[in-house]
Amino acid sequence: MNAATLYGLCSAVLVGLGLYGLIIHPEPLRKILAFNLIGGGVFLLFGVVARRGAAAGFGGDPVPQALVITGLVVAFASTALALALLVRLSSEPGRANLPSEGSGEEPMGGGPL
Amino acid sequence: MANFLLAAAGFVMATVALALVRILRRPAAAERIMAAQLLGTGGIAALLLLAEATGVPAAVDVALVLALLAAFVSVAFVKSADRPEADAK
Amino acid sequence: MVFDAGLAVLVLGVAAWTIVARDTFAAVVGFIAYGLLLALVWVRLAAPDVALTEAAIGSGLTGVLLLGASTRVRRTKNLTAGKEPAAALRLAAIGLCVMVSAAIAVLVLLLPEPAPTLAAPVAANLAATGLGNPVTAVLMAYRAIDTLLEVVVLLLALLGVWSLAPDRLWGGVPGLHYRADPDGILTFDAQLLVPIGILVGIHIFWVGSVAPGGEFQGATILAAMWILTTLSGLVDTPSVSRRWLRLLLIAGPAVFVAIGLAGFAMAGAFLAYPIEHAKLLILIIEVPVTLSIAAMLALLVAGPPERSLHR
Amino acid sequence: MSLVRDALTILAVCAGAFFFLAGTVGLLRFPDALSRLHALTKADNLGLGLIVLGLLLQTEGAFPALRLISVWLLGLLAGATVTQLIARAVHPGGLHD
Repeated sequence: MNAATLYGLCSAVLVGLGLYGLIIHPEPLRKILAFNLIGGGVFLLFGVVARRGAAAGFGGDPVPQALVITGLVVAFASTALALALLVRLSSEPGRANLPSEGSGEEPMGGGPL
Repeated sequence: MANFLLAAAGFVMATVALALVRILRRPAAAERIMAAQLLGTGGIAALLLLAEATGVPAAVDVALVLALLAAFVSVAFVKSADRPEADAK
Repeated sequence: MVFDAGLAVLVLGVAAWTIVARDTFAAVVGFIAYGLLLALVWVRLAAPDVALTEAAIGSGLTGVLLLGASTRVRRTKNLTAGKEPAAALRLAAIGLCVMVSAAIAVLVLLLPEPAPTLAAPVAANLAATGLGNPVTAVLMAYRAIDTLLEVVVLLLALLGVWSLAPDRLWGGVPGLHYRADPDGILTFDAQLLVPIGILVGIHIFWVGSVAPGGEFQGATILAAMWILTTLSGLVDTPSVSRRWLRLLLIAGPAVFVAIGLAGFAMAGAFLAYPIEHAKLLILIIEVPVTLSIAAMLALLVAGPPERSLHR
Repeated sequence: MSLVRDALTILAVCAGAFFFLAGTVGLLRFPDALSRLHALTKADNLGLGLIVLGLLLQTEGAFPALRLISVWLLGLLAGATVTQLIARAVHPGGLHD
């Protein structure tokens, strides 16, 4: 077994761990963390594929590596959006009822506009 | 030489990991950031050793970025623990 | 090999900690450590470009984002008050996850030999781009459309974050205002670190054409330095309705699309570069794109507007 | 000449690794947060510094050497900031967490 296979197995366990956290944790922030953990595992799998494709004097196949760089940035953007939603949601006190007057404060996640 | 440097990198990471295991269990947030700082320094040292051992000079750049962001993350930590109230005038 | 095994165990240990930790803040610290260790793994997998991105975005910026969010969600009392899952659900989840892990592990062990690779075609066409770093060549030439769409995704995410502002703060100033303490360590830190950081960011961006590095990594460092100046209270975040800010955000994608369209005239396809000017055109795209990405990343961390425009 | 240089590198890196070990032992054994902080800074300042010193002996050219030294200086700055901030956080009258 070489190092690439070792990290491949590591990424398999990471995806499993992250998936478990995603299912089990009731808190949204922990779900976001777990989701990022899965992301790390998937990116690592790409890294393993890239490493195995080492050829032409490169240490790894540059195409999956470039994909991972793109993926990391997009993962950051979606995490930022998810966290902003979460913070906004948690700053709304008691969302069980609709606002009494139409003073601009729309209910979060309300019905169709 | 390469094997020695790789072994040194492994040793540094092992000692740091040992500290991490004990510290992460302690309750205070400050201690946790201490552990993260120790891991950061250990990671920087390991990266520098790896760069020389495996002949990947770019790993020094990774260490440079880590060192730069270590200070940044710690500042953000203290700021998040001590957030001033919003002055929404 | 022993080093790799130890590193893999460490990564798994930190990941498990992130899942099982009781305290959310502890889990966030665990996640930052996870990103840091993954950067080491990327170096071991001969992907220093990815290692740089992971260290900068995966560990650094995401860490700051999570730290801020974790304290704010905790402070406003937990909104879920969700119940702990039942034992049966827990067991079923463990079973499912073990199966998923096992399936991926089997796939890893059954990967085709010899591994398919695109390294040879990249190497064969590298000279045509005038670049020395194959990963940058893939990002900027062969798969430039992906990179363009990625910048658009960042912009859309930023619009999404901004649109979370309450109506009365629409177009206001994101984040909180931090007061500068002229004798404090933070002011000292920012004054010393920011110039060095900007230099390092430009260095990482510039070497990207020939060595590991590039626009995303450089932009992240620039973004981190911008956030540092606002955290230390030296500079306040601009309001999101400022015209120069919007121009800065749109400059990168606009130049990218413009040169892409010019590709029809110059080389007969969208985002095609004529060979003799390939490197120059890539550079003309990269500089504004880097600045735009830096601004987008910093504003994504700053969050939706929280202060009104009229102070 | 290169033998002497290699020997010096090994010596410096070993000393650096020793300080990382010392930092860990201190972090585990010392009774209160402030003295643990004191142990941590040893690993930061000396351990990393000695390893950089050892690696400097192996590098040629001004630019790689400058890069190594700047990594160390940035590490020092990060360590100094964290130490200050944490000391204030654990000190009564400072931040509580």
